[in-house]
Amino acid sequence: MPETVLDTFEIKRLDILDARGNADPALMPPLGGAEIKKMYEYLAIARTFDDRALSMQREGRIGTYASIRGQEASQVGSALAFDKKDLIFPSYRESGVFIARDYPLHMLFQFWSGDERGMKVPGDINIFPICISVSTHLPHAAGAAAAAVYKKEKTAVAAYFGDGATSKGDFHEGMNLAGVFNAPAVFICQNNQYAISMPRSRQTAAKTIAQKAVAYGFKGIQVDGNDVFAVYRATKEAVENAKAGGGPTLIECYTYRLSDHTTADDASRYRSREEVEYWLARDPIARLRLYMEKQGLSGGKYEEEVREKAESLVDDGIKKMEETGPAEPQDMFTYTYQGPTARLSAQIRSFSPGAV
Amino acid sequence: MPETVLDTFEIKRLDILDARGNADPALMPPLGGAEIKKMYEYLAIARTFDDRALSMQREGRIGTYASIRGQEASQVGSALAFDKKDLIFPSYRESGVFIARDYPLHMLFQFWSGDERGMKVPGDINIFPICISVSTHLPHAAGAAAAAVYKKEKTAVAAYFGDGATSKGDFHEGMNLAGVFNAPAVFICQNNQYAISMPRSRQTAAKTIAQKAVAYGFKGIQVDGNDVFAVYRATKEAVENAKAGGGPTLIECYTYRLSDHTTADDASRYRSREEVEYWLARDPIARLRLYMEKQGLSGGKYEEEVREKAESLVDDGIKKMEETGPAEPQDMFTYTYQGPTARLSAQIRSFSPGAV
Amino acid sequence: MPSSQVLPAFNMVQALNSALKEEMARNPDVVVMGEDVGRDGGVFRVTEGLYDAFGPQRVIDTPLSESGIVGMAIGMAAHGLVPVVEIQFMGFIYPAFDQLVTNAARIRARSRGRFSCPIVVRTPYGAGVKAIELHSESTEALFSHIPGLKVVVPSTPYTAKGLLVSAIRDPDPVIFLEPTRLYRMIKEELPAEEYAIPLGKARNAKEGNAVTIISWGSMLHRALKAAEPYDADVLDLLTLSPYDEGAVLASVKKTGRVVIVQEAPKSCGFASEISACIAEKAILHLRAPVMRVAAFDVVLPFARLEEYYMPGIKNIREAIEETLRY
Amino acid sequence: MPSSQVLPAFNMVQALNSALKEEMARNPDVVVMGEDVGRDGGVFRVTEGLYDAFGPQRVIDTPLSESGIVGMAIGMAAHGLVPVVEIQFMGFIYPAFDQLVTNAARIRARSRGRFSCPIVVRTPYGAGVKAIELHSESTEALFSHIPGLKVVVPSTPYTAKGLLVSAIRDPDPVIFLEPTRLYRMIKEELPAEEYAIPLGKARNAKEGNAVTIISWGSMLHRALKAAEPYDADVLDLLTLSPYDEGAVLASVKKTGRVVIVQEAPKSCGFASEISACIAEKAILHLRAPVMRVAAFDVVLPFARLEEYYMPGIKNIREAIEETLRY
Ligand SMILES: Cc1ncc(C[n+]2csc(CCOP(=O)(O)OP(=O)(O)O)c2C)c(N)n1
Ligand SMILES: Cc1ncc(C[n+]2csc(CCOP(=O)(O)OP(=O)(O)O)c2C)c(N)n1
Ligand SMILES: [Mg+2]
Ligand SMILES: [Mg+2]
Repeated sequence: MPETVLDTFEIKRLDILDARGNADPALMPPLGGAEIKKMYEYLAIARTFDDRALSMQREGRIGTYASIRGQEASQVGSALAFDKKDLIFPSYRESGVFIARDYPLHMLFQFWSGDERGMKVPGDINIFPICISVSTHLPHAAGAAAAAVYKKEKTAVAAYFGDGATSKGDFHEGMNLAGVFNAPAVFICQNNQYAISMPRSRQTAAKTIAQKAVAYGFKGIQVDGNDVFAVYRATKEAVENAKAGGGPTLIECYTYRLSDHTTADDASRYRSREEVEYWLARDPIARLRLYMEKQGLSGGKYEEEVREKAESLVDDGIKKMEETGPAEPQDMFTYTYQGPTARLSAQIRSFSPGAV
Repeated sequence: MPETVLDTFEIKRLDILDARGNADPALMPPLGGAEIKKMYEYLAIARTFDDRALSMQREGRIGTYASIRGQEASQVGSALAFDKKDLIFPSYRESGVFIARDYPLHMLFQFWSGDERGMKVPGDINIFPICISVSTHLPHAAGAAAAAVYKKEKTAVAAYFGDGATSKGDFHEGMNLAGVFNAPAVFICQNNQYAISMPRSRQTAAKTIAQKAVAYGFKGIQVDGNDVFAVYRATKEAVENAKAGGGPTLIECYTYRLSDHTTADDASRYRSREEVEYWLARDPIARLRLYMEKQGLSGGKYEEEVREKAESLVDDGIKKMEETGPAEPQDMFTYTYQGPTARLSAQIRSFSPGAV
Repeated sequence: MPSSQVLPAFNMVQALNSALKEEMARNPDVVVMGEDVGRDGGVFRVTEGLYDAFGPQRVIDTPLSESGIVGMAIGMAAHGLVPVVEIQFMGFIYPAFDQLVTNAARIRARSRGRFSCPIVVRTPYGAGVKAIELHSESTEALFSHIPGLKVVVPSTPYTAKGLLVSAIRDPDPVIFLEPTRLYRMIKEELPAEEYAIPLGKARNAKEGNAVTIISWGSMLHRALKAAEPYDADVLDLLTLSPYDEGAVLASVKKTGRVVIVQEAPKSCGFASEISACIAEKAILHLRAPVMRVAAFDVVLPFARLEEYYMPGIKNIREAIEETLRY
Repeated sequence: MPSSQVLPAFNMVQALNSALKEEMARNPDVVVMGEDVGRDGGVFRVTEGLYDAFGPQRVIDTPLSESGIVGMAIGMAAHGLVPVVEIQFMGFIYPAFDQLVTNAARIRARSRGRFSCPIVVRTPYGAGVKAIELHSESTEALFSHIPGLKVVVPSTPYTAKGLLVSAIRDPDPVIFLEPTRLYRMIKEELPAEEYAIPLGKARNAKEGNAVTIISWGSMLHRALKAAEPYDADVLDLLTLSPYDEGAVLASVKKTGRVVIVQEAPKSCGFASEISACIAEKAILHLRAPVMRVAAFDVVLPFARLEEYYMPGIKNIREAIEETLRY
């Protein structure tokens, strides 16, 4: 009775679009020109939104903001692989996902300006409000996915989170539960190489995030997160597999956070200029642009039109946010419970907004 | 750029001693006859202790008790692979580990009779008090192991836990942290196939517990937990590796809980007689006995002597526990803080044990 | 008990079981989930028979994963279900504390009402059953401090059933604490027909005029016993959050003397809130100090000393006598 | 400030930093750990410079793992170290709640003194900095209810340093809550020499005879401001568990009127405990209701409404006026 091998596991990585804009035809997902253009436009809006949010923060017009620069392909590429009725559980660094779901931009700005009305998710958009406490939304995704099965819907559920999030107990419990219940959940890790100042290598001794799926008995895969086609393809497969009863998938989008952690952070304290430059050269949007040029998808004024459209959308969002003004102070009483309790009613009566 | 393989993982299983008492000589750890006899004696004490604890509970002489029947080899075999100065973090189902560390038996009985003095661990025994809240001691083990490195000691640290425990966030966080800090920790899962009524297959979709180590970037191995040599060998290797700076190991002892979960449980509600009989035929102690007979290690009155010694030790433990009587009620004030706070001092003054 | 038709006497376990069974029958979105709640029927058998009646889709045996279980329930609730979670003992609710405080309590506010969290988290609660460590917690005060959660503690089979029905129907998350010591202590006939006891209303368990005794859960019964020789008004709070301030103040205004009995350690316990409410709103009616009878501020001892730790009838009587001396 | 020799003025961040630096220099077993505490110096820079001074073995950058971090600290403490853990914001202490309540608070009792848990868990605490969700928690009451834990809240650079020194030297687990709003609000000269402020002692922040105002942390400063026009005795509790009952009762006996100011929601907050203590032990000295000024029992709103949620100076003055009317 020697040592026997019980099982073996392979962790794969998917790359489709290279830095020069060439896509592997064997792996290229079946996207038409219009779809690719749509993708590109969302990427452009995401980038524009992000840029403007950063400058708005500097001007004191919104509060602390978490930039997605560099992660746009990971977010837009994956979000577009879901159907409208699929439910997404985002973290705080998912502006690109919200944008790809046509979330009203003024509400995103509202959120980042400290106004919870920005997360009063419109009824026709299936996204949960932003989860600030890292990883706590992964079990929610497992639960919503299990509920979809219970209700016999063909719905997939997504959870988005970072590399740092994988160290938390709730990552583990959420993934494990999704595995046990064979829930139609897709776990999308934005491995942007940092959790604030902590590099990925100090977050876990595992060499990849993807291999963590082995612990839960389902598939894990790493994709080039700056390659919108690879992200889209891997997510699409995971969504289809989930809806076909094949259970969850963990997707590690290998990408990079080009900005500071948030506007309250200074990344130069903990990482080198060279490292950032290495990744700047791998910009996910530039790469798609190259591809589109080569494919003749972006001739004439296309570039300019896209930029203008993105800017006007974002401008409108800002304008609408700033016109809206703050919520009524009494608003804070309205949503603690469905109806105010007797105790709360008495407190409401005693409230005079002129306080402080 | 096709799909590439980033890494592959193999999960192995170690078996040395078969059910007929034959050991694989190539894998047999270098144990002398005296050591094997010592092992056997601990197993016998563990079994005797367990039997008596179960009957004591039925007689109302102790409270709820968690039997280790069937898991003795997993516990004794692994515990004996540690040095005395190595620190062990047990769960509630580790009587065999306590016994292999020469823990005073009367204190174990005290513990199970609802007297915390049973966990006033003697100064020369390096074991933490029993952890009731499943998995919460795994981060402790990671921390103690990291502290041993900090103090430049050659100490290994063990954590014992069940298959159910692997679903908890603290399993994940403890394992991940141990990996990141390359801590000299050995994680010993007693996979006894059940967490109360939940079979292992419903605890996680992973086919083995051992493969969960992949998520943390260190080695995981499954061993036949009813094979004391395999358990011992795998643990010894893990301990030596840890002390040599090789980091943590996860060991899955594949075994079976022959009794109910605790004396408050009725396992017949959720598992079949046949299943239990299958495992009864794989009794870990009988298997070692066969081996020793074949090797001429247990001739003459040996069996009887071992049994008598075990019984007299256990009898002494019971006697001593019952003679000791309950603690002073005032005792409950002594250990909340190192010294009583002013507030607590006032409460102590107001205390009259004649209450109720 | 506002009923003429009655069933055979139920203990609290059976009463809870029948509430679950009936609500599951009424509403297909109600699911029960937790460790060993399915085939095994729960360690205290509260979910017994539900697995056979409703199947594994609705009576869900989960892995050992308290945070994950509550987290899943939150997600299920967001997707239209009404999960009733069992946490095996209150000592094991702490791993789920984060989910409860960070998410369950705030989903409605966070999403401005787009999503809500109609879950119930049931758990055996309190000491007095000679269990091992962490099986005897009574930390109701922690949950009662969290806006967005409700906290309910029944004291009898009748209240257990009626309150659990309301908790399940409540649109917000409810922590439902079941006094372990009472599970099989009292039997009561229950109405045959459907009934619900509204959350947020206290119950007068004994009427009197000389002193108000306020308690909940298992201590209510000690309080009642202690109160026997006195002309005491005994209030059973039933809901701790939001508690019935009106009933508390009305009784205090009537008697002018108050003893609050809680099983938990004294400092920052729920009794402190009641006392503070009285000190704020009814002080002119007081004729004596507001007494709290509570456990000591010590780590809960194991079984052999637990009776010394918990308030006894003698302690309660001493406190009553003390207030009557003024 | 009992010192002649002084250093340049410190804000609270710098005061805490110097306490850490000095205790680390004095005792090689003291280690600092948490998310981003090393190279980055902590998100509020409280641990700035420690990594360079003491190296990565003693200033330990950890993964994002609050339960694991506190759990590791417990194990390190059991093995002879004195870990000072930073939790990035109080809203992220809840994942570690289980470790704190289940283990840190009970290791000494569980092992009857064989093992102990001399850890400090520091965390920024409270609202008023216009942060995003979960960055403004003030749930001190939860920890103050747990026997085995101590809870400390400094209110100035001087008290921050002296209390942190004592917390690190304390043989039991201490939750050390640092009012975020005060981190850079006040500057103070600190003694050049070593000093420690004993835990469990309140500080008289203003002497007076007409009314007692009790507060802690960031609200202390609002209380002081509100108290200006009055002959108020203002108590800064500093330690919430175990709190200085003697100082509270002495002041109340002097003034007969009390206002307690807390930032947290009212129900079951720490103010309730103080009020209950007074209602139990000093009621005969009271000439007015015991007033609590606290936040509403609502989910903490986001930045744009947070000032409406927290007690303001106007609210405190109204409460003072109310007590003075009696
Ligand atoms: C439970 C919890 N702990 C700490 C924080 C503070 N914090 C916010 S973001 C962050 C790092 C997260 O890293 P990662 O998961 O990689 O996501 P990223 O920010 O890189 O997108 C930390 C520590 C938090 N939000 N939640
Ligand atoms: C955190 C926590 N949740 C629930 C329990 C109740 N409980 C005690 S043992 C047990 C099952 C544990 O199963 P496993 O980890 O396989 O260990 P085994 O009992 O089989 O040795 C449960 C659910 C507990 N002790 N701790
Ligand atoms: Mg990251
Ligand atoms: Mg098991």
